[in-house]
Amino acid sequence: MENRKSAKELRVIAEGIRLVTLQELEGFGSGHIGGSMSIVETLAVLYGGELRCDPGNPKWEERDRLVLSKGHAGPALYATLSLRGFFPKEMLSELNQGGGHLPSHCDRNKTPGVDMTTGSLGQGISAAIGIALGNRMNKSDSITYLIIGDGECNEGQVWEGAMFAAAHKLSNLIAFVDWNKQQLDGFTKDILDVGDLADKFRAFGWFVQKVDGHDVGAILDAVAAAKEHEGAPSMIVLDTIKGYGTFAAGVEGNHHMSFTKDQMDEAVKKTAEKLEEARAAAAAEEAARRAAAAAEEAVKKAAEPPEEQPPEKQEEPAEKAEEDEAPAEEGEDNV
Amino acid sequence: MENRKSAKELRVIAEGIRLVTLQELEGFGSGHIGGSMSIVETLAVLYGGELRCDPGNPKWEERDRLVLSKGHAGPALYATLSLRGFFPKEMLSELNQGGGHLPSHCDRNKTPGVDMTTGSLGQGISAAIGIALGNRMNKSDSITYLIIGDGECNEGQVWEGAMFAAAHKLSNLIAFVDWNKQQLDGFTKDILDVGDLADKFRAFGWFVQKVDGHDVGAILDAVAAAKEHEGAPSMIVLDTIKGYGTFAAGVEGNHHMSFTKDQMDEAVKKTAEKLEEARAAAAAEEAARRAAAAAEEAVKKAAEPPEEQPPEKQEEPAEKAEEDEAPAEEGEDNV
Amino acid sequence: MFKVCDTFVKSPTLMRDTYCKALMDLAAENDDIVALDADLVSSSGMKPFFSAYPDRAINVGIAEANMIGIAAGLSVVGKIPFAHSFGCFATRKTCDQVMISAAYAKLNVKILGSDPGVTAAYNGGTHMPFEDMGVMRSIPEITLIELTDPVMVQDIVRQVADIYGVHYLRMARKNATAVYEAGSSFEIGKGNVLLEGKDVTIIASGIMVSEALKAAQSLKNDRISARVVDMFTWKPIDQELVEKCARETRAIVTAENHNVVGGLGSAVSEAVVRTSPVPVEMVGVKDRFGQVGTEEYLKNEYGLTAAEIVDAVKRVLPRKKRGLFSF
Amino acid sequence: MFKVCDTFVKSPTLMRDTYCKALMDLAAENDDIVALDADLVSSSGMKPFFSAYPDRAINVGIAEANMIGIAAGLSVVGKIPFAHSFGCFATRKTCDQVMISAAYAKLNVKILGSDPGVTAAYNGGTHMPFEDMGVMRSIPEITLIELTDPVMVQDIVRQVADIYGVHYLRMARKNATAVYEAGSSFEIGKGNVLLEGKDVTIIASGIMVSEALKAAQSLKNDRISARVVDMFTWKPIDQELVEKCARETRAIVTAENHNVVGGLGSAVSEAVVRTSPVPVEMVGVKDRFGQVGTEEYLKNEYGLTAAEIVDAVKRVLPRKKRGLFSF
Ligand SMILES: Cc1ncc(C[n+]2csc(CCOP(=O)(O)OP(=O)(O)O)c2C)c(N)n1
Ligand SMILES: Cc1ncc(C[n+]2csc(CCOP(=O)(O)OP(=O)(O)O)c2C)c(N)n1
Ligand SMILES: [Mg+2]
Ligand SMILES: [Mg+2]
Repeated sequence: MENRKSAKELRVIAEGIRLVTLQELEGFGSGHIGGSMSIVETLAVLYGGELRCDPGNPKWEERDRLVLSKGHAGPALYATLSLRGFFPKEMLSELNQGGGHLPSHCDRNKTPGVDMTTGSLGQGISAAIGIALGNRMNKSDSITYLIIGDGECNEGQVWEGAMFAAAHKLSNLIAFVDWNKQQLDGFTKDILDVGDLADKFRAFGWFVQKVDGHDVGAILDAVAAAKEHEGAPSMIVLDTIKGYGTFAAGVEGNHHMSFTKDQMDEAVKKTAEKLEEARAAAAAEEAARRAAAAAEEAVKKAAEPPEEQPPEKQEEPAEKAEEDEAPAEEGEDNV
Repeated sequence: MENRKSAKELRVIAEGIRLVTLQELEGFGSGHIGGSMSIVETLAVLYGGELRCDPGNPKWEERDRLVLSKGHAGPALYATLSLRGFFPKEMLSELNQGGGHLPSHCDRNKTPGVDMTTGSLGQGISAAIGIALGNRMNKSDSITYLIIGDGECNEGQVWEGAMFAAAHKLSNLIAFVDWNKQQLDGFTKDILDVGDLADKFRAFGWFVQKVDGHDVGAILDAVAAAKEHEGAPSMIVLDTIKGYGTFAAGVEGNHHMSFTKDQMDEAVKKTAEKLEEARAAAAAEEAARRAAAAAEEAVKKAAEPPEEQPPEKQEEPAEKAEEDEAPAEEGEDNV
Repeated sequence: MFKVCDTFVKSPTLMRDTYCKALMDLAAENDDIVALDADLVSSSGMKPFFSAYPDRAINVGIAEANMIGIAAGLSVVGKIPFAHSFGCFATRKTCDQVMISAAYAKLNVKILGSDPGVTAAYNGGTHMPFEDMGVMRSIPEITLIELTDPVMVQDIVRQVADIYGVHYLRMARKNATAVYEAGSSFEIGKGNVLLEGKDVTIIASGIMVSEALKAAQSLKNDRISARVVDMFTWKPIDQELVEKCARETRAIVTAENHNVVGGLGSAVSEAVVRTSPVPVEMVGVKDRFGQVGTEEYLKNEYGLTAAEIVDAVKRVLPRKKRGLFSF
Repeated sequence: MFKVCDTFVKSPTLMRDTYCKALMDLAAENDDIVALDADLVSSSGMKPFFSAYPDRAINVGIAEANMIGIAAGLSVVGKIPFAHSFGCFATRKTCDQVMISAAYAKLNVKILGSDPGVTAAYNGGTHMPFEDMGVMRSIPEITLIELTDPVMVQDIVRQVADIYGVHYLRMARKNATAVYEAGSSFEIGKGNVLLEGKDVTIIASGIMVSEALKAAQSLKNDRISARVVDMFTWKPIDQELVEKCARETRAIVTAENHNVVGGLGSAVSEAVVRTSPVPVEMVGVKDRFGQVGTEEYLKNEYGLTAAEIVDAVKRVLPRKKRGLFSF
C-alpha cells in the first residue's frame, strides 16, 4: 500500500496519457478516440505502478501482463507505454503506418510492452485466462490484467471465459469492463442492451466492484481490493464516458472518428491545462507530505532510541520518490 | 387452462415415452440414454398438449416449434413423435441406421416433426430466437420451445442468445435447461461448474422458474406461467437426474452407454410397471372426475333454466376427453 | 448480359450504398426480406435500411455466431435474412453456425462479408480476411461470390434473394473501379469473359479484375494476347469455362485478393487438373497475414497489382506445352 | 526412416491410446506440456493423462473457442498446450481463435481434431468433418497433418511438441489399419513414398492410405504400376515430391476422407499446376454432408474405397499426355 501512488499523482499520469494519446491520434487524423479515452484512468493506475513491469526489459518473465482485449483502444496503450519508457515518443507517429510498430489493434509481435495480440473482440479473456493459469502452474505471483469493452460483452466467448475463470478460482486475474455505454453503432441500450454487467459477472461467480472509471483513486482502491480477494477472479466495472475529456465525450458516432484541427487543438489545450492543474495539486500534496514526514521524523528522532528496522523503512519513501518523478518527467518530455 | 391435461394423465404419457425410448435404444444396443431420460417429462408436457402441432401435417405453419438444442437426446424426441402419431412406430428401428430417418442428432430434413437440425451444442438457442422473432414479425401467436443442456450452457453462444432474447423481450420463447448436473465427461461441478443457472439467466433478464423436472404437474404449471408472462423470454430450469428412471440414473459415464440385455430388460419391465400404475391412477382420477361432473350436471339441470351458452360449454369437455384418449391409445399401441 | 466499361475510373457510388439500396428495393417488394448486422451498420452502410424498416432490421450486437443462428431460424419461418459483418468475422466466427444451422439444415441464409483482404486497410491484420473464402469453400452446397463493382452488386443481390440456399458474398465496402456498364446482368456460376485473348487467360476476382484488365492492356505492348475472366463465383466454379480457357489458351494466371492457398487459385487448379492440365501461376497473397496500411501500400506489399500479373504471365508462358496436346 | 507393413491388419493399439501415451511420455520429461479438452476426454482417451497430471490437464467444458484462447494464453507463458475436440468443433468453432489468438499472434498451440470424416460414424452429419482441413488451410503458416496409424502418432506428436508454432492434427480415435512398422519415423512436410510405381501416383492420406495400397495391389493385376504416397502433411504440401511424381508418372489420383473441395485433392492440384500440370482425379467426398452409419457403410456411400481409387486410376490414365512433355 505504501508503494502506491496517491490519487493526485495518478491524476497527473492520466492527464499525461490523455494528452499524448490525443497528439498521437492528431498525427493520424482519425481513430478510435472514444474507446481510447475511456480507459485512460485505468491505464494510469496500472502503468502508474500497479502493474509490475520493466520498460527496459519488456519481456521480463516476472512481469504482470495486460491483455487489452478491446484492441482498438491501442492508441491509449501506446501512449502509456511510450510515457512509461517502453519505446521512444517518436515512435507514436507510426500509428497505423504500413510497416510501422503501432497497428490499429494491439499486436504483441509489433509493439514493445504489448503482451497480447487482440482486435477480434471476445478473444482477450481466454488469452488472459491462459496466461493466468500458466502463471499459476509456474508458481509465479504475476497478475494478469484484462480490459474488455461493454459492447464486447455481447460476445459469447466473454461468458465462456467468465464461467471458466470462476470455476477455476483464478484470483490472479483482474479484469476491467469499460462500461462506457456505447458500442460501434450506438448506445448499448439501443443496440444490444447488456443490462447490469455487475450483476451478470456476479452471477457468474466473480468478485465484482463498480467504480467511477475516471476516478483514479477509486480504481486504485478497487485494484487493491481485487489483489486482496482470494478464491475468485475480479471484475472491476468501470463506469465511464466514451471519449471522456474530449469533444468525443458521450456523443454519437464517437467510436472511430475523424476530427477537425480546431476540435483537436481545443481538446489538446484543455487537456494540457488539466495536466498543469493536476501537477500543481500533486506538487502541493507532495510538499505537504514531505513537510509532515520531516516533522514526524524530527519528533521520532527526539523520542526514540535507534532500532534495526528504520534504515529499510527509510529506503522505501526514497524509492517511491524516484518512481514518482519518473512519470512526471516523462509527462513533461511529452507535453 | 381447462384444456390442459391433468398431472396424472401426463404421467401416463411420460412413462409411455420413457418405455418406447428404452425400446428404441434397446434396438440399437447403445445410445444417449442419459440425456434422453432426463427430458422425458418435459416432452410429455409439450407433446401431451402444450405444444400446438398436427401430426398429420408436420409442416403446419401455425404450429408451435420445438428446438431440441441438445440434439443428442433425439431418441426421446423420436419416441415422443411416434407416440404422438408423426410417424409409425416401426420407424423407430431406423435409429442410427445408415440411410434411415432417425439420425443420432436431430435433423429437420430427415424426421417428420423435428423442427430444427441440432447436434453442435450451443446453436439451438439462436435458431429458436430466429424462429420466435420471425413469428413475431409474421404476427403469429406460435410459441417457440427450446431445450438446452446444462453442460451446453458452457457454450458462449447460449449467452449471446440469452442476452439477445432478453433485450428483444422475446416472450414467445419458452426455454428449458435440463439441469441434470452431468455432461459428457462427468458431473458439471467437476468439469466446468455452471453454478446456479437460474441466477445466471435471471441476471441476463429472463423470467426464470425452477421446477422438479420429473414432476409433470410442476412443469405444466411452469409452462402455463411462462405463457402468461409478458416482456421477457422464459427459462424453466428443470431439476433432473440424468438417466432418470433407469439403470443409468445419476451414475458415471451415463452420457452415451452400451448396456447389457439384463439391464435393459429390467429397465423396460420397471417402466412398464410404472406405466400401468400411472394408467390406473389416471383412470381412477378420470372416473372420479366424470362422477363429479355428472353429479354437478345433475345439480345444475335441476337448479337452472336453459341458457344460450351451455351447448358450447358442453362441447369442450367432450373434445377434451377425445384428446385425452388419444395418447393413451398410442401408448397402448406401443407398449 | 453484361458490358464492360473501357475506362478505369472509380464507380461514383460506394459498393455499400448500392448494396443497401438493392436490399431496400427488395424489401419494398417482399415483406420477408430481413437485414441483420453485428454492430457494423455504420460500416455496412445499411443505416437507411435500418431506418426505413426498423421491424425487419436487427442489430444483434457483437455476436456473429448468434447472428447466423438467428438468420437460420428466421428462414425456418420463411424469412430471407441478409446478415453482414466484416468478412473476417462473418466467416471465422460463424463457421460452425453456417455449416450446421444454415447449410446442413438446408436453410436460406445470405451472408455479406465486407472489407475483403487489403480493402480492410487501416483495420489491419485481425480484420483483413485473406482466408474467408477458404474457410467457407469446404462447406458443401454453399455458393461463394465476390462482387466486382456496384453494377454487379445491384444485380446479384436481387438474384441471391430469389435463389434458396446459403450464399456468402464478399465485397469491398467503399468505392470500386467500375468494370461493368449500368444495367449489366450476370449469371451465378458462370465466369464473365471480359476480354478475348489467345495466349493466356487471366482469371481474376474482386479488386483484381481491373488489375487484370490493366495487365492485359500492357501485355498487348509485348504482343501477348491475354484473355480476362471475372470469376466472381468461386463456388461452384465455372468448370466448363476453366476447361475451355485451358484448352484454348493453354496457360492460366489467377489473380485474387486472398490467400492463394485455398482461394481462387486453388479452385481454378482443382478445375484445371480434371481434364485440362495446363500451367497456372497464381497472383495473390502467398500465405501471409494481413497488416495495417493504405490499400495502395498493401496492394504493393502483397503483390496485388497489374505489374505482378504481367510478371506472372511472363513466367507462365514459357511453360506452355508446345507439343501434342491430347485433351 | 519408415518401413511399410505388408499386411492390412488393424493396429493392435487404438490411435487415441497411443496419442495419450505419447503425451504422457512427453509430460514426464517436460513440465510445460499441458493437455486441454472440451468435455471429450472420454472420447479422446486422455483419461490416463488427466489422472496422472491433474495440474496440467484442463477440461474447459463445452467451450472450444475458449479452449483455443486459453491454449494461446498458456503458450504466452511458455507452456506447450495440446488441445482436443472432435475435428468438426476443433476447427469450425475455433477458426477465429486459431487464426488470431494462436497463428497471427505467433504462439505455440497444438490442436487435435479427432473423428475425421467417416470415422465419426454414428455421430452423424453434425459431427463428421469433411471440411476441417479446408477450414484451416487458408490460415497462414499453420501446419496441417493427418495421422495415418499409431506408429505415426507416436513419432509426430513428439516432433510437434518440439516445433514452435500452430499445428492441427487430424486423427481417427479408434483403431486404424497398420501402415508402418514400429519405430518408423517421419519428416513433417515430406510425403512418404510407400510403393514405387511408374504409371500413376496415388497420393493418399489417413484411412485412404491403406485403401491406396490395396488399390495398387489390385492394379498390378491389370499390369498398371501405381506409386503410392502417404501425404500426411497437407500443409505445407510437399511441393517437390508432387512435382517429381507428376513428372515421373504423369498422372495423379488423390484419395482423402474429406471434401475434395478445399482438401488434399485441392492442395495437390495447387502444387501440380505450378510447374508440372498433369491430370488429377480425386477420390473423396464430392461436396456432400455427412450422415450416420457404420464406417463401412459410409465408406461405400462416399466412395472412399480401394475400388473407387482403381476406377479413378483407370479414368485418369487415358488422359495422360503421350506426346512431348515440356516441363
Ligand atoms: C469479433 C469482432 N466483431 C466486430 C468487431 C468490430 N468492432 C470493433 S470495436 C467494436 C465496438 C466495440 O464496442 P465496445 O466493446 O463497447 O468498445 P468501446 O466502447 O470501449 O470502444 C466493433 C463492433 C471486432 N473488432 N471484433
Ligand atoms: C459444440 C459441441 N461440442 C461437443 C459436443 C459433444 N457432446 C455431445 S453431448 C455432450 C455433453 C452435453 O452435456 P449436456 O449439455 O449437459 O447434455 P445432457 O446432460 O443433457 O446430455 C458433448 C460434449 C457437441 N455435440 N457439440
Ligand atoms: Mg463500449
Ligand atoms: Mg447435462
